[in-house]
Amino acid sequence: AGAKEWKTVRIASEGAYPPWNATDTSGKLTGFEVDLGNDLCKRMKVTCEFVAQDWDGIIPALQQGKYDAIMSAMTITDERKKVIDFSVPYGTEPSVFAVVTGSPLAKALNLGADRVDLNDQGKAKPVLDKLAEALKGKSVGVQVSTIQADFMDKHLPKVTMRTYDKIDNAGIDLGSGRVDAMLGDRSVVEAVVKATPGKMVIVGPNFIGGVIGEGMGVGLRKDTADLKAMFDKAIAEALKDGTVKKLSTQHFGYDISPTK
Amino acid sequence: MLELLSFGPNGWGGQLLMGTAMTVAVAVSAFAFGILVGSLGASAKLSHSLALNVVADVYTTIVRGIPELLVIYLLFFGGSGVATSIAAAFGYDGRVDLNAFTIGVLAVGLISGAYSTEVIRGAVQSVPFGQIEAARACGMSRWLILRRVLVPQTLRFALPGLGNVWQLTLKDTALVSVTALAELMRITHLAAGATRQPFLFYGTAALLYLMLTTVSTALFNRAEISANRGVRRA
Amino acid sequence: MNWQLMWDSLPRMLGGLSLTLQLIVGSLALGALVAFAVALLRLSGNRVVETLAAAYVFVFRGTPLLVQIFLVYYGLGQFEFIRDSILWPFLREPYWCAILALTLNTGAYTSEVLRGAILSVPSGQVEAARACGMSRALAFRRIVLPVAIRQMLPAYGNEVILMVKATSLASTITLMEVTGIARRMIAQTFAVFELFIVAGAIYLVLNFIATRLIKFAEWRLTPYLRARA
Amino acid sequence: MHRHPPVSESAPAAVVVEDLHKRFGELEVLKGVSLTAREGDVITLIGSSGSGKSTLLRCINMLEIPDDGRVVIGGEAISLKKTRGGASVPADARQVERMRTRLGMVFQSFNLWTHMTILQNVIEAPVHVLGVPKAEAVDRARMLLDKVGILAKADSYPVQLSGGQQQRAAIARALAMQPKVMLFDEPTSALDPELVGEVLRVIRQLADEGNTMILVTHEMGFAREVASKVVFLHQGRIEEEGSPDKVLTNPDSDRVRQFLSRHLSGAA
Amino acid sequence: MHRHPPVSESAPAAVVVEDLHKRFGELEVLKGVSLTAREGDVITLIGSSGSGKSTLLRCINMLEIPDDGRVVIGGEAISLKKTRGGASVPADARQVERMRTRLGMVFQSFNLWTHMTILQNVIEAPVHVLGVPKAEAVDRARMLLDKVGILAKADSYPVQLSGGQQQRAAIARALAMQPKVMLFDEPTSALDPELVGEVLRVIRQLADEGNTMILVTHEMGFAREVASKVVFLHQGRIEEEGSPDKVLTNPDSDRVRQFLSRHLSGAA
Ligand SMILES: Nc1ncnc2c1ncn2[C@@H]1O[C@H](COP(=O)(O)OP(=O)(O)OP(=O)(O)O)[C@@H](O)[C@H]1O
Ligand SMILES: Nc1ncnc2c1ncn2[C@@H]1O[C@H](COP(=O)(O)OP(=O)(O)OP(=O)(O)O)[C@@H](O)[C@H]1O
Ligand SMILES: [Mg+2]
Ligand SMILES: [Mg+2]
Repeated sequence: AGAKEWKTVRIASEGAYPPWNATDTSGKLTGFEVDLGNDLCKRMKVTCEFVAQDWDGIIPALQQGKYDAIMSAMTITDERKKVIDFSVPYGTEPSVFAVVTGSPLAKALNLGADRVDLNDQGKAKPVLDKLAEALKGKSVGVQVSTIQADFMDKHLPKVTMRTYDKIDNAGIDLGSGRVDAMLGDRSVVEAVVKATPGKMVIVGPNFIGGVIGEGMGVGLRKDTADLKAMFDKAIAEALKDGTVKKLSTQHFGYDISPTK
Repeated sequence: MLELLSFGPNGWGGQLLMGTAMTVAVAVSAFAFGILVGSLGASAKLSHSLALNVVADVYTTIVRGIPELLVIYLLFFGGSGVATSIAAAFGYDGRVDLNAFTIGVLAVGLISGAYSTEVIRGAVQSVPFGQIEAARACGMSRWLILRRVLVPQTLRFALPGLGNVWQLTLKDTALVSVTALAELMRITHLAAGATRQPFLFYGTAALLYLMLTTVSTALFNRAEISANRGVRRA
Repeated sequence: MNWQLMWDSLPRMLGGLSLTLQLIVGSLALGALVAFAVALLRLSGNRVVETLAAAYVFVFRGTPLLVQIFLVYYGLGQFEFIRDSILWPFLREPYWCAILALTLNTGAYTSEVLRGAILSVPSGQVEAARACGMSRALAFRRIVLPVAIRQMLPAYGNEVILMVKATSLASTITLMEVTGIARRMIAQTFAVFELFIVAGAIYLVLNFIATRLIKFAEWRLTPYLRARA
Repeated sequence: MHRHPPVSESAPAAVVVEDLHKRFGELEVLKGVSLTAREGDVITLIGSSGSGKSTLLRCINMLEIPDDGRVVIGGEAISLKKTRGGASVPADARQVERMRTRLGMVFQSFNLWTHMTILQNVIEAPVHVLGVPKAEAVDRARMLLDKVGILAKADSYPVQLSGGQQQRAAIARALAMQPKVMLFDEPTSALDPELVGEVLRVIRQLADEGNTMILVTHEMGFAREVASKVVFLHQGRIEEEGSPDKVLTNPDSDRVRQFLSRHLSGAA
Repeated sequence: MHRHPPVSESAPAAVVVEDLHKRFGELEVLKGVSLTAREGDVITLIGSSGSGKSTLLRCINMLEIPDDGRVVIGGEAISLKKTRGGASVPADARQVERMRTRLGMVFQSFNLWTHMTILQNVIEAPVHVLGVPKAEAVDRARMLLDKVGILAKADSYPVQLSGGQQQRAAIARALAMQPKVMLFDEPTSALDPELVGEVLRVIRQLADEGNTMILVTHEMGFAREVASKVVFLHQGRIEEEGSPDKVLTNPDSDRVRQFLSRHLSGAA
């Protein structure tokens, strides 16, 4: 399809993953990705139309052509790349652990590194070994269908993983002692910790790279290379002129621009 | 905290109310559609045609046998395609996009219809045979017997079962949230996510569902009483 | 359609079958006991008891099962006194929470089905039993219940099928039964459609077996209906 | 007492049954029964329990489909066909329905519709099958209920009625269709002598108006009073038929004589 | 023909009914009925349809709870109490159950248990209420079914039986309990004269063995043959009672005379 054919682009978002995306009390989609999406569309000279879609069906419905793009805090991973295309990343977030304040794990998980890039195997290996040792016989809660679940599968296969529909539920179980730790996107884990003042803390390093992926990108059908090119270009511009930084500070309170 | 439930600009009250209305709309349409399908299904099952027996049996076995979510997904992902080809057969070219409401009603209606089929079949079989013979002896046609004797008497036996199917239908609409139709469950899900108050919102949703149940139970009880006129109970 | 993926996923999903079966059998068996007791309470003639039983049925029929599971699992765990009680070793486990929620749910539905069937037994049949000197209990056991159970079978068949599928909600409280495994695999492959179809087929087979069992029971128990034709 | 005059042999035939066979599984219940009822005839079927009386009546209006033989109503034969399975079925459902509007039936077990009041039971078929205006049907129904003495129960439901009251309601329901032929299965089994007299009067009046009646009864007195012809059924065959005086007083068959000898005379 | 001898006034009372009242809503169906049945008595209740005969029988074994009055079975009064709502209920359910094992009942509408075969119907109560060993109950049941002539139908279900066959099954079921008192609601309504004779024989034999029977019938011949006492019920009151000869041939009451005058004599 030729580039000039794109007049409107329909973008799907879950609308339930603040601050990335959310729904306001009038039912309208809001959040960082909606603001960014609108900005990108302006740069691409197309009209944007955001539609809500539940997370579980968000990829198949894209493939079905119910919309043209996904902006829903979707991390670019190799697995996902097998079924859809991604634009270059427009944001990134490390994954972090949280535990109950004062639990022995609070100390044990202090692995002496602030940030672990899983692509850098040499540096990551010893940290991951220490992590596996600390979590031996413990259980960790993650959200189903996420990169954190992949992280557990790949790096901590011996640790009991419990999967939840929503990361908030993992937080609840952490609070009631059914799991010993939780693992999730930093912004979301922070929100959970903040919602229960004093009861939980974020511990250990920020994990990036590897299964955690290169960051969040726009999900696209494989047959719309032209649209991907348009998004890539627009994102590059938005990163360059500081729009992403501005919007993310506004929504997250810090910069989530991809590091590369 | 209760401010979150208010109708003001920061409250989810308005959305919850609209979601409830949407839930009712989907449930009522789907239930009605389901009764229609169920009546056809039951008559197919009770007919002497082997082909109809088999068709109805396959329908109820499959639709009841697979998780509801799958039926909804099938229609969500396949429904438009089917509708498009049907439209094409009638000479319309172009893509027919079923909206989320239509998909929801069709999917939940098909599920509801499979359960109604069984309930109605059981009820028809409970009507004493003499009642139908008496109608035949008066020269009533099949259709008339159906309308004047069988349906009213069947209703009596079927109402409790249909009450159950209605409750089921009402709650199955919650699964339509995967198509992002703004019904009660989806709004609840969104509100809980946005505010990080799952208990408040899921509790509220439970109450709203209970409220719908209360109203509908009352209506069903009324219907049961009027259908049971003239029956001495053990 | 990725047939290879579907085929390959089958053995992994069947790994969850044992847990799914435990949930089905456990909650149906316990649920039947609850239903029986509740149906009797609802017909007991004692106003207080009847109201309590009706309230139980009302609440559990009136709210989505998902919400019930959620409240049993997350809700109960919120309370300090429950976490300190002797029940916690049970309630701590998602397995027992799932069984508890499923049992309470099916108990409410089944009791309604049973009650309706009991009420539809013709009064003449009961009078004949009473006239032979049968006590209420004996007439209930020998006449009312056998007739009612035959009459309720189609509706109960519905309930069994619903329970088979309802066990899939256990995956929301971290249990790795068939659906839990399916969702885990979807997370890895994004083949929602294919994997749901495989999982759906497993439930379909389970339900097929369940309906045939019920049909067989119906056929065995109602020779007097067959006799007519 | 007034006896029913024999109907002339030349009156047109209202119901003709030819060589009727009916089997339930292994059991052959009717083994070739032939019978003609002319207009104005009152035929009573007598015979011991299980001899096939109810089954014969039910075959006449096709509530049971005969395995063999013919039924002709008002000159029109009801056409049957065989299914591949070998069972008989009516060839034309419409035809059967049309026939049935001309055949009133009172069941041994009444079969009143439990979900309707007595009045509704009676007006149901006239209004919905014959298309009689409701008001007219109600008037006629009230008249009939009065005639059988249960007008006071018009708004009761069947369960609220005594056995005899139910039976009379069933008779009124059948009469409301103004059928040319009436089939009665023990129309007086639940009635006391007084009411039996009433029913007798009604039947006679109908016969005088040229209607035809076929009825099953166990009351020999009633049979004698009302019948223009008595038919004795034995093990699915007609053992003897003829005028009431002939069959009931001076039968040819030993079987009939034996049957009657056991009869308890009320006036003994 | 053998008539039933009047039972001596000194025989012990098996059933005593005192000033029984029963209301259905507005309608007072029994307006103070008193009745005594001594051991060996065969009392027949006659009266027009709706006069309260079935209701009286049903009150005796408490299937309907009387609003007022007393029922005494074998010297033991059934104690009733009033609920706060003003309705009567039995004070002791056990007592009522015990009474009922001594009271056999045959219903006007039979009420056979549809989910059991005829044989199962008959052995049900002996096995599960009286605790008779199954084999013994089956033997006795087969004997009874033979006696009423439907042994061949032992393994059939009620829907497969003709009216008369069902009625006989119901009689066998009641007899299987070997009750001291039998309540029959029109036990011969669906029976042909031959079978009526059979039932008559059974009833007489039971009476000779000292059992007590109260039965409702419409057949005056039957009433005359079987009864030691005839009771005529009219609009919820006893209009006349006495020996069959007295009540049926030479009644005091005009109402009874009128009732009987309509009776059709079979031997006319
Ligand atoms: N459950 C009921 N509710 C209201 N009225 C009733 C009920 N049962 C009986 N009746 C009324 O009580 C009266 C007496 O009924 P009952 O059955 O005792 O009459 P019966 O003497 O046995 O008559 P039949 O000879 O016709 O059987 C009738 O008028 C009947 O309509
Ligand atoms: N649906 C059925 N299935 C099997 N056998 C049946 C069925 N209906 C009737 N029969 C049998 O057919 C025979 C004749 O029955 P039918 O009802 O015609 O007798 P009847 O002459 O009316 O007797 P009654 O005077 O006792 O009413 C009986 O032996 C009965 O058991
Ligand atoms: Mg008969
Ligand atoms: Mg009566």
